[in-house]
Amino acid sequence: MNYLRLNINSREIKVKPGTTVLQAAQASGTYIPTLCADPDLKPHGGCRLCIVEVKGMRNMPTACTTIVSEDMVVNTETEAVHKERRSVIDLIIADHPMDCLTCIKNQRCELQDVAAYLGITERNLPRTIKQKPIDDSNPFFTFNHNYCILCQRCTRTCDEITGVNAIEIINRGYNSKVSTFGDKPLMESICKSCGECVARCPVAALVAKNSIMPTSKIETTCPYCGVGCMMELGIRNGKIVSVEGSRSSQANNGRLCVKGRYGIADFVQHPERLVQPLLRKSNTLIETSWEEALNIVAQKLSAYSGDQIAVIASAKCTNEDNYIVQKFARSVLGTNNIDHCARL
Amino acid sequence: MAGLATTFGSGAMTNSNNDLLGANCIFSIGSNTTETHPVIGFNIKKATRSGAKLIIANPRHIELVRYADIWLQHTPGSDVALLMAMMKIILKEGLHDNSFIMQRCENFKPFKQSLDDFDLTTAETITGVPLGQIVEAARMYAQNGPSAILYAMGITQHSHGTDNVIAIANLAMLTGNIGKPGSGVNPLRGQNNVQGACDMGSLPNVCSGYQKISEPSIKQKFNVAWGINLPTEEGLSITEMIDSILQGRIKALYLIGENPILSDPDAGHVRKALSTIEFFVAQDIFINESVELAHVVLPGTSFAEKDGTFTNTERRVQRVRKAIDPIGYSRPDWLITCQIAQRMGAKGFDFEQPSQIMDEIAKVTPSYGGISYKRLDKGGLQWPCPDLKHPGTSILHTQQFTRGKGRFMPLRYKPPAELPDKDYPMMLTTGRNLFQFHTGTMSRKVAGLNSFKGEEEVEIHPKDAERLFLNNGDKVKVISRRGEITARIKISEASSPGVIFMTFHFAESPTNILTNPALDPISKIPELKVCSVKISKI
Amino acid sequence: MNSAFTREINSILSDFSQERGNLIPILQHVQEKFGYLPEEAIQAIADFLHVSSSTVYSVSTFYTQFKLTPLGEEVVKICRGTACHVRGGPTLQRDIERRLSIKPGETTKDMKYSLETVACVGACALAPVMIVNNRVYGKMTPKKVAELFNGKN
Amino acid sequence: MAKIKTSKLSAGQRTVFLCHGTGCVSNEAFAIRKAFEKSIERLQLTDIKVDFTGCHGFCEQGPIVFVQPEGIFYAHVSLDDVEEIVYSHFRDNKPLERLMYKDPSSSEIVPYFKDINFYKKQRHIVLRNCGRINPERIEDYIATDGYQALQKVLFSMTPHQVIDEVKISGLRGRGGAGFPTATKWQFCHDAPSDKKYLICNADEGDPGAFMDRSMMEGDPHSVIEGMAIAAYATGATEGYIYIRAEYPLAVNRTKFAIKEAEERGFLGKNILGSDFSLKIHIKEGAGAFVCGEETALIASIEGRRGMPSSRPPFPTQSGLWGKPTNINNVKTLATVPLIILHGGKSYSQTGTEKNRGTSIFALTGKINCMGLVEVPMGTKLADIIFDIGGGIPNGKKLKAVQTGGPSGGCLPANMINLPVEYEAFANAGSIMGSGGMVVMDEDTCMVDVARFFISFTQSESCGKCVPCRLGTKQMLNILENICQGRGNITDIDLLQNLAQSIKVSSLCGLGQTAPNPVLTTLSYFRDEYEEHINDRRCRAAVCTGLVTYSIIAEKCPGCGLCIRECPVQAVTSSGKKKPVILDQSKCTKCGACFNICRLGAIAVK
Repeated sequence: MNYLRLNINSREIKVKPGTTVLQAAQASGTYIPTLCADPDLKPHGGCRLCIVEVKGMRNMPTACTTIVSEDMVVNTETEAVHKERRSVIDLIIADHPMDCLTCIKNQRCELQDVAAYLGITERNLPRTIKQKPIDDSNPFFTFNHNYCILCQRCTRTCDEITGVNAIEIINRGYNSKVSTFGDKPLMESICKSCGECVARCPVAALVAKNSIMPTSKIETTCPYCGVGCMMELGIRNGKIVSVEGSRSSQANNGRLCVKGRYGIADFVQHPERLVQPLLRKSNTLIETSWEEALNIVAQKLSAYSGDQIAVIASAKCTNEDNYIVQKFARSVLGTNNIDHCARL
Repeated sequence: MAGLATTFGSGAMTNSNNDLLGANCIFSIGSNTTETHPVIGFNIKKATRSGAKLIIANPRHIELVRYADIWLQHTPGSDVALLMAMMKIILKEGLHDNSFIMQRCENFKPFKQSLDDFDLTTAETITGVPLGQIVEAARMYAQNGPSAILYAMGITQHSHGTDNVIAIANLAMLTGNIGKPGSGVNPLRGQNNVQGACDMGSLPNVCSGYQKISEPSIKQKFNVAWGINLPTEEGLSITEMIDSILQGRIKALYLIGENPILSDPDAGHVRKALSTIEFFVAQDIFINESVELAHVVLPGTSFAEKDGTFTNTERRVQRVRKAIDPIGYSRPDWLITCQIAQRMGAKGFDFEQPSQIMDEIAKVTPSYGGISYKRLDKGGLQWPCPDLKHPGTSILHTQQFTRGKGRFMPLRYKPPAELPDKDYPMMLTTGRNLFQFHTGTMSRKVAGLNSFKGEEEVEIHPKDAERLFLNNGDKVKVISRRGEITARIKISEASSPGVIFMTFHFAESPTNILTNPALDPISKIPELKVCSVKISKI
Repeated sequence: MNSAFTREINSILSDFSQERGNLIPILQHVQEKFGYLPEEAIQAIADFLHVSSSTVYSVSTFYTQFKLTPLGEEVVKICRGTACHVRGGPTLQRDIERRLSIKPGETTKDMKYSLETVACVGACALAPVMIVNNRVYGKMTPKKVAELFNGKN
Repeated sequence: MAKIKTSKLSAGQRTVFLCHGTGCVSNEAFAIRKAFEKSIERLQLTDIKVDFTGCHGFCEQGPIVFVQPEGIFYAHVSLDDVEEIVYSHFRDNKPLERLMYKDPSSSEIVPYFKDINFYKKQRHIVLRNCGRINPERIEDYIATDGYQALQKVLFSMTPHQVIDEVKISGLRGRGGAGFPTATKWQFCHDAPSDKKYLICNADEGDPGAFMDRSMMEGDPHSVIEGMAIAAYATGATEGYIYIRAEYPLAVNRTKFAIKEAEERGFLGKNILGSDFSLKIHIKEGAGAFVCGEETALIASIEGRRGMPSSRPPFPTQSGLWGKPTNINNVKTLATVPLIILHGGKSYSQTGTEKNRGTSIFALTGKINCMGLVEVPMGTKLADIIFDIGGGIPNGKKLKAVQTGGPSGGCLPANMINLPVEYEAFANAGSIMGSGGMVVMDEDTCMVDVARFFISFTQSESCGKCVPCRLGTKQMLNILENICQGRGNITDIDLLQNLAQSIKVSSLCGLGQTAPNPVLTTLSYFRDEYEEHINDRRCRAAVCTGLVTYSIIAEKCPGCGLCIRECPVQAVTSSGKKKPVILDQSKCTKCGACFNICRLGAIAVK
């Protein structure tokens, strides 16, 4: 593999051919503000925040769309660049609600991050925003168009990542809006509710309902279908409060479907969960202690010969659970009558 | 999976989820991937975006049809005829990979003979697909290599499911689409850990890693490892267990995390068995239709409350980690089983944590030999992973097949066990919906998912609806030889006239009361995908 | 969706191959036929081209040529080119807005007139210009507007 | 090698040519032609032929009737005039003075086409055939050496030689930016690919420009021949003509011309028996100005929203369907056959050092002679406005010249000695653009002009990038405030800053040039802005918010026309033959009364 050399802010960096200036900068730890770039999506060049100066180039190109060439000299931090970035943010802020403190994305908002980075402390342009509708139809997330900055990460996700194309930009120019066929609510569209768009929205336009910030995250594997998506469960106060796709797994590369993203906490923490062993007494199941339950089971099972017992294991359980069960069936109960719903 | 074991020697997905992105042609048969395996569905669409051809063979107009170059709408149960026709065309037009067949495979002649005896016009009649389309599909698959085949329960859940799988394997071998990136035969497993449960030996005929108990060396190995005398007689499959319970031969059942009343065919039969058995212990996280019949119920934990591993459809072993404490007094399943075993005086069940169990799995299971929690913490591993240095295997059969040579198997088309007749004039086929999962034990506890799909809908073609004077949303009775259920109808052109479609997610309309328990003789998989029914308006 | 409608859509579609590049020409033909783009037609086009209906909708809302609601019998377009602007275009527009009591983009309640603006029809030398049902009227004055509309009523 | 069958135009035969460009057609030119045919047939004037041509470029004088070989030019011919012309000119051989062209400045009658000032001072190279041949008859084009250049290229030149010849000519893209054509061709030629495309950009979206329309209506074959040559030079085998759907006549003529060319073997497989093939498709634009931008145009052909994408990659590397694509403007392509036929050197004789050849302008606005004007590069603006355009009507004074449409700027009257050159225009803050030239007199408000253009670009912004989507909206809001008398003096700095950043940071040419009308008016007409803001006054009496209408009692006879015209009943009668009364509190300043009054009895301030 041959490498290209380039210089970013007077630092020599080596990258693979085909790398964009933005990727090169990020890889070398140089922050370039951006709102429309996403590592999983093709470069868009819409927000114009990642403009940089490149020696020998007439205009200020966007780092996300510019491919590195040998000996490129890039400056990401000049005053001229900052001035233009600030005016872009000024324009967005003038068209965006200013209720950060009560905003669900407060502290997690990328627009906030960029504005802070550029040192913007006040609104410099007349407000252009007008009241726009809120699409509350989906049970898992809300689309509040007032916050939308039209970075198109969501529509590009719905195109490039999921291929569903339920949401697109409709109309054009200032009247552009992320919407569906016929400008109908999401629930009346072909949206599959996978939430990939929600995961990528930089602001509070697409947000999960009941969103609570977790205090810790744990990576695990989704219990639904056979794809084996890895996910990060967000935990707060001993409860699952959020689910994110985990990028580390080759099985799903960060992606999830509706069940994985929104269908975990409700069943795990469902009030009808079995919390104690039950024993049938006079034809009703009543709570009992583990001690009693285990003893009865051990005692009863011991009473049968191997060919009188059957064990049905579970495709929902872990490998370890299953290994133990089949070992139990074969070595303790003395039977090969073990099966699970492999075929269903 | 028996079909692949016969032909390739290994019954698992030959390639990987992401490997699909490298395919030039994807042939998906009997899989509604975007509903059942959504994230793999993303990959299929992504592949078509970058130019891959897509052939869909499905009796229904599924979402992927929109992305397909060819849609073969074949009659449920006619897969073998369809695949044989494709293979006959490929051979006739010389599109087969002769050197692959010569070098990597065996038994080609009898297979070819079986194709010679097969008539293309018959194929058109059986499948209901115009021959021209079959020809086009055959060429597309054969000429755009590497071509990958995807299939799921639409292939296996037939009384001749093994034949279906063998036909697919034959097709892949015929064109050399095995053992290289972007190709392969890829069965998509339904449940999150079906692959793992099979790998671990929760099957009546094999121990972990598909080690046959009938083989003396294997028996010997486990006798030593476990310090017991392994029973040699092959066990019963679930469907056989149910029969055996009703015949009074099996008297005790230990059921873990399953709901056979909803998931198995002829549910009435299953319910009867579970209600009459002498001793029934169920271990689960919720009460369900089956669990409520148990004598003792043991509360297990969900995946979020325990450590462990799942093996996904692409043979990737990945970590499950404890995120929250067990709810109430529930306990991890492995622990409950161990505690029962210990109380029965058994040795070898004194594990303190699942990592130790994995160490034992690795010791006795060659394909898991190199897997440990330490390694898994850096990312999943795809078996075979025989030793600690082995990086895992993303593509099977690259140099040779697991069984040595790929074995072509001659085929003969057999119709489904039950076909529409005068009394039951319609064909019922079953499947899944994106917003629910399996018997709904998990997904139906999620209010939001229910708002997308909260009840069973009988999908019926407008022509049939008109004939039966039915309007959208009408409640109907669907009746088969085994029972009847009620549900609302949804008029849709997704299926052909004469074919209705239902899921099996809803206990209120338990579809599997209707389905046919006729088993595939080899895989023991019941024919859930085709049975005959009649409909009457309520 | 009635079958006559389906037949008409299918007859338009049958003139095209199923390539994405045909989307705009197909929309143009459908609009030519129906005067606007009915939702059912958008769905049919989407199915035909193997794209989502949202995508077709998105494209049709981008281009000003496409209408998603039926237009009036007479479609009055006022040129808003530069030459027209400096030669009385705005007055012409106000005059017509007043006559029809509608704004550009609207249709009269009786479905008789639709008013639109158009970005230059290239008849700048005849400024100000208006177009009624594809016929160009040049050098418009209030008097000529009056004649045109009174003649029509 | 196939030889093109040439035929000479039926020289000598007396022919009545009806101009059938959009302008004349909209004034019943079709019916007039029919009437001529009927009338001539009735009089059995068998030696007189009736025919038609494309646009003459002098649309304002339409419907135009042109009699050859004598070269008599009739203007403003109506249906009722036909009989008279036929009787007088053809039966009695007395050309009809009444309908001859009258020079606006001298009021003299000019019978002959060649003597009309508007045409006399022009130099028709690209427009060589417009108004002279029948665009729906390929023989006419062939008779003027048409398709000779293509034949020459195919059988005696390599693609390299073709590109070299164009390089020698110094031809620059006539779409607006002036990029050297040969360089673009070279890029496309050098891009390795199994398939390449050529696009003729006829998406003339600039409000105020119509030369591409006239070319396609008047001489489509020269564009098609140019395309075939460009395709040969760049290696393209498939071409598209992207033409506005608002130009139905041009679309139909072009379609017909392609068909004719295919039948004659100038297009299609193995052109003229060579191994070069080219298929040309027509794509009709669906109404989006931004589609004039190359990458947006490509998106539109691909069936997507016409949203531009960042360059690089340039279309010559990765364009239509990801293949190398060469995009040229109509006029650029129409020039190509001439360069090949007569040599690049000959072409380069016209014009100036860096700006070879001619340039075409659509001369409109407050000017006596409106129409298409082709002049050598380097011609002074003053020559165009006064010599060709005949100056400003009604004795008004020239205030500004707007060039380049919404992407261009307003040049003040004191800059009219500027030569027509890409660089000169750019230095002055404007652009050549696609060639719109709108002349403005003292009745034009420059703030309103800026508002007009921003309102145009704002409504045409695709919305992809922030500066253009939100920046033009901000500018428009500010300008509307100023025009309505709600301006603040700080608005001027705000406008200036916004304009500067939009120019620098927008994604495509539309955004990058959108501020030009604001920036030029701010720098040349800043006093008008200040007047609007500080004095709440619009000196041209255009901005309704700043205007008052009043009745000049001594001129008003109380005829009542304005009473009927007023939409809000602000004008009332004060008795018979007495001046009307205007209630200022009700007046919405719509101007209806002012426009209807024929006696100048309404004053506007």
